[in-house]
Amino acid sequence: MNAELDSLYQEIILDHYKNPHHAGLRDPYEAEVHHVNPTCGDEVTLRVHIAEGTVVDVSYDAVGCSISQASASVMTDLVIGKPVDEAMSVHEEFLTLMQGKGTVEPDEDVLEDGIAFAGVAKFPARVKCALLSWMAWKDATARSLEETR
Amino acid sequence: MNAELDSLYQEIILDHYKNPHHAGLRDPYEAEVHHVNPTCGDEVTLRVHIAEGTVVDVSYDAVGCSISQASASVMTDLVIGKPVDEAMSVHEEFLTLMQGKGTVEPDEDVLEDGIAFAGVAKFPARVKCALLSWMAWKDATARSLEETR
Amino acid sequence: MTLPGLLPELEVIRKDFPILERTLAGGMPLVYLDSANTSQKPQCVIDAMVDHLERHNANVARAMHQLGAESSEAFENARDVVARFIGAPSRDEVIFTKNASEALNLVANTLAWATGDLAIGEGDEVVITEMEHHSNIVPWQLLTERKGATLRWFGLTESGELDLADIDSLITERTKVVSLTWVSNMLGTINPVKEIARRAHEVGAIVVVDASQAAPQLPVDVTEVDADVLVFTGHKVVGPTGIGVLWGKRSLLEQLPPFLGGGEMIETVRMERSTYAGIPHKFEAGTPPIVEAVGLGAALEYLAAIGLDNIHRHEQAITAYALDGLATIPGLRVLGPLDAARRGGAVAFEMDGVHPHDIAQVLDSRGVAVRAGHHCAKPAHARFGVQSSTRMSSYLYTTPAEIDALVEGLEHTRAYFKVG
Amino acid sequence: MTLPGLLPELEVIRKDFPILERTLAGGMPLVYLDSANTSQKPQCVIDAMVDHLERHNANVARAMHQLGAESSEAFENARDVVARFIGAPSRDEVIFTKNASEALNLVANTLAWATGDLAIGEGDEVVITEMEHHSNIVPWQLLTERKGATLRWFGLTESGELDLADIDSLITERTKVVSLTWVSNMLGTINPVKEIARRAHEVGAIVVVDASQAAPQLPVDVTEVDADVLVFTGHKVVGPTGIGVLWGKRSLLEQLPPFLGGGEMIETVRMERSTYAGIPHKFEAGTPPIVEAVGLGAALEYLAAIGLDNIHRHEQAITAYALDGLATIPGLRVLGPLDAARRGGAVAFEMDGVHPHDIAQVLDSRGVAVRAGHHCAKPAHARFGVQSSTRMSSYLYTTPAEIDALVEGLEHTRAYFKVG
Ligand SMILES: Cc1ncc(COP(=O)(O)O)c(C=O)c1O
Ligand SMILES: Cc1ncc(COP(=O)(O)O)c(C=O)c1O
Repeated sequence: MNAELDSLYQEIILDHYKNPHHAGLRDPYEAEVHHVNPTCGDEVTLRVHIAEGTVVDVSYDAVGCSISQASASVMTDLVIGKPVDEAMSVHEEFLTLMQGKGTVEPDEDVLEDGIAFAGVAKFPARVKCALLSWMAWKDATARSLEETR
Repeated sequence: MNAELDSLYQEIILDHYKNPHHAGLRDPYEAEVHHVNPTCGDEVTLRVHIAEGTVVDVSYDAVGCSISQASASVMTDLVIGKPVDEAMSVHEEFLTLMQGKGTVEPDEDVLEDGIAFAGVAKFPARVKCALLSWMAWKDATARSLEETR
Repeated sequence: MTLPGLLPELEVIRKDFPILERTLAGGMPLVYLDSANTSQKPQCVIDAMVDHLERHNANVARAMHQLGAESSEAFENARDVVARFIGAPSRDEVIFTKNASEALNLVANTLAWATGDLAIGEGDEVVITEMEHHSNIVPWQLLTERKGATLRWFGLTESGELDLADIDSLITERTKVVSLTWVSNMLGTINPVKEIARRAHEVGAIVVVDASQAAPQLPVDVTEVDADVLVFTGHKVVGPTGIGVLWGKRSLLEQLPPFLGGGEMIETVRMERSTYAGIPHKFEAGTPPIVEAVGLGAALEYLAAIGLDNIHRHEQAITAYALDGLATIPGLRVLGPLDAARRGGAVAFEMDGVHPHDIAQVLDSRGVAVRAGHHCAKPAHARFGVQSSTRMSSYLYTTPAEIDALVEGLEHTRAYFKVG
Repeated sequence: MTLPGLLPELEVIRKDFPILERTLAGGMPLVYLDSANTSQKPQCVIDAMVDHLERHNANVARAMHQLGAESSEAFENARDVVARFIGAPSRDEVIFTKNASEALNLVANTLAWATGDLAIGEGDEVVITEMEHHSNIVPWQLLTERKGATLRWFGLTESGELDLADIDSLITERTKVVSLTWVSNMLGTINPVKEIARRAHEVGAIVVVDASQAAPQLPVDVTEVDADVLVFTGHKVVGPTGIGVLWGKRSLLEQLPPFLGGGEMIETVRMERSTYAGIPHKFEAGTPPIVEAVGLGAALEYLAAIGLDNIHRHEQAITAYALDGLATIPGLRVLGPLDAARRGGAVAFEMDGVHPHDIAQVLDSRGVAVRAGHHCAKPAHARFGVQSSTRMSSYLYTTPAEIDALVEGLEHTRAYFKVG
């Protein structure tokens, strides 16, 4: 029965969970959002700093399970430093993976550590956990673009 | 299949239905009530005239099925001219018969033509029809007693 | 006997409905002609519910375990099935209620608390029709009384259709809501919903369509009919009791305040204040009708497999045959349109000299189940000067032989009551 | 293994519940410890529903034919069963709703439109508690916000009980309603409902008791507990979804304005105005949950046959055993009272270093179904400074061996996440 579990809790995920990257809230930022998973109560407060079309920083304070925490950590690795467009398309790719019910083959070149979440797609109840911080990031990014327009 | 039906539609009932006794609204009266069977829409407007503790007159205008019409007719026969107390106890007896699901043996000395309704008690959906005018009479009587107090 | 338009596999379809094999008192076979009141259930619906209760039962959304995932998937799958059945642009616009009545009340009740554009007050008007089911009258009476607004309504023509002559003076700039039935449960009339919706939208009113009698027998497409809200009830579409459907346009549903509070309709709750979830959950407080949704999903898939066009043709064929049969009874008057092509399958009638209760009773002694009373449409009865009527209503399992049994039963009733 | 207080026929009882034979992924047998979320259904409940759908299905009240009479009798019989189950002085005081949430909203919503004595406005107060389910918080927030009244609440002690220290300053002449849960679905706490009701009645407030978690496991007597309104939900008392119960004192119910309008809740309807039926029908608009009532009736008879006292003893024995087992896990903290004799069978806990989601996931991989999250009691979680918790909840079919499976699963979880 651990095989099933191991496909969910990949080592990479547990590593990010124990040592999350880019955690904490930092200045400067253009937009801060607060997202909740109503089913379980997991929460994330997330800030985005964008300059000249590039995601300069994403900082966050999150309470939640291993999947949602690790996902926030991996997300920041993937988007920080990227042009907003490119980061958005990584987001799309991650979304597709999560909604694929385990049928989508992840592209390591694009998703890097994010491929570890392929197993999550087979656990419908956990998909929301993996997406919480990504949704918050997308929302905050949209707002900061409006802000700076 | 007519045997079942015949136990419901006794000749006495059909006679009262075709030629209802005491029909129409008359003066004098102390109370007038309007009762409805919400399920089917049958209605009765009923007046009671009581003097010196006796039911002097009961007059009514009713729209409804054979059972409800015949029941109003029989009811007036049974209560008019009786002391209120006695009429009430006839009412009780009729109620017991109707709620007995066909197990109560009616007393012809008390209920007279009312015994024809014994078969109705076996048709739960029709019990309300048989009771409509009785309930109206009880209500009107209570009100006219208050009125004249 | 067969008629053009009848479902070709009628005998096979009847086998799907276990209750149709029942015999009643005196060994009479059941002739069920009360489907507009509630429809019978095919085995596949019952089996889907049993399988859910015996193998997958768990609460939804909240539960993360395997049973919870199975139950949630079955429940949400039913939402997808409903969305397809009515052509909803988005599954999120499909809300499960307990019946059609709750769905109509949900709209009237949330409008009572709405602010801004949607707020209703003095000078505002709600328009309904004289042929509505009580469930599409009383909620609007309560709303208009409570908010000081005015309730107005379309009258009916002698033949039982909406009197549209004064539509332009009835639906005006003051009109905030137009709520009407697509198919009358008493007169059988099919209303020109789309035409009325066009006029209502010209003045900016919300159009609420009561499809309780339409969904069982007509193909329904919410966009095509141009409704803002459309409701129907599970137990009339071969599904179980305890579930109804409210479809509404996303923009409207998002603007309305919440209805019932609690359970899954929240985003976050603090003692001081709560925020609410997005649609559809915003309007689904508490544990939803889970096994009922599973049953409803199976029911709509069953109907869709047979085809709503085919069911509609069947209903028309049976209704035409019934109207012909009823016309042979002296002293019988049908209330509502006499052209089967322009009406639904509920046929209410009066018969001289015998009260509807007594008709229904005699028919029942022969195994023929019809409804007698006002069918929750008192104003429509009042319009035609009758207290109550007898109503026969067919469905996809009804045979011409059952109509024959009705007609013979009516002849017998006249004889029994020595009429004519 | 056996414990004093366990139901003697436990293995026989388990056989009544078909789902308990299920195996899950990897061939794991189901260990269902999520009964406070929803209970499993015995065969007799499923069979009663199937029999109704296959042989007696018809609409109620309105139908005069034999099926209609059978269906109405079955439905109204369920009302009698409920009345007996809760010791209601009159069957007419028993109203069927769709779930407990609707029942609570019905009270709050009708109070919003009430006039006279019952009217609620500025200066008036509603008192709840910090341990309520969202369904007993949000309706009162909506009511007090909309009417300009004030919502107040009992806080909780460190051990998870109501803090009654300031009861006299909380429940005052301004208090119109006191609404509280009998048994907490998160902390398990059994509240001194009667004592609080006494104080509330001294100041003339209405007492609403949420018995959603009490009805499954304690003998309920509405008079004994001195409630004005008491609600519970079908799916937690081994009945189906889609049905809840509202019991209310006749005098109160008669004074409240109607809630949903339509269908059977009327006396007479004219386009201009309607009058309403007496209780219980006044509050049952539209086609009620008929097959659900049949299922609920069978469920309550099943529980009554086993005996609520016996079920309560069983729950206490299992809960005590579970508390002992949980106490052996390092870093595990139970939220709520630690004395099994003073609590219900829902036990929520935290475990250092592993999030509730992850605990539930690991348990699920071993077939053990528990709930993780806020259990619709966010404020109670906030009170104890936690975001979410893991909750195991037992019922009359739970065995000590299943508790062992939970405890082993928790040990395994710690190992899996390399905690401690
Ligand atoms: C204490 C309590 N109150 C109310 C409810 C709401 O019940 P339902 O979801 O059936 O409306 C629940 C269960 O979820 C509960 O545990
Ligand atoms: C036209 C119409 N509207 C509304 C309803 C109400 O449906 P329900 O009783 O399921 O709420 C009915 C059926 O009774 C109906 O025929």
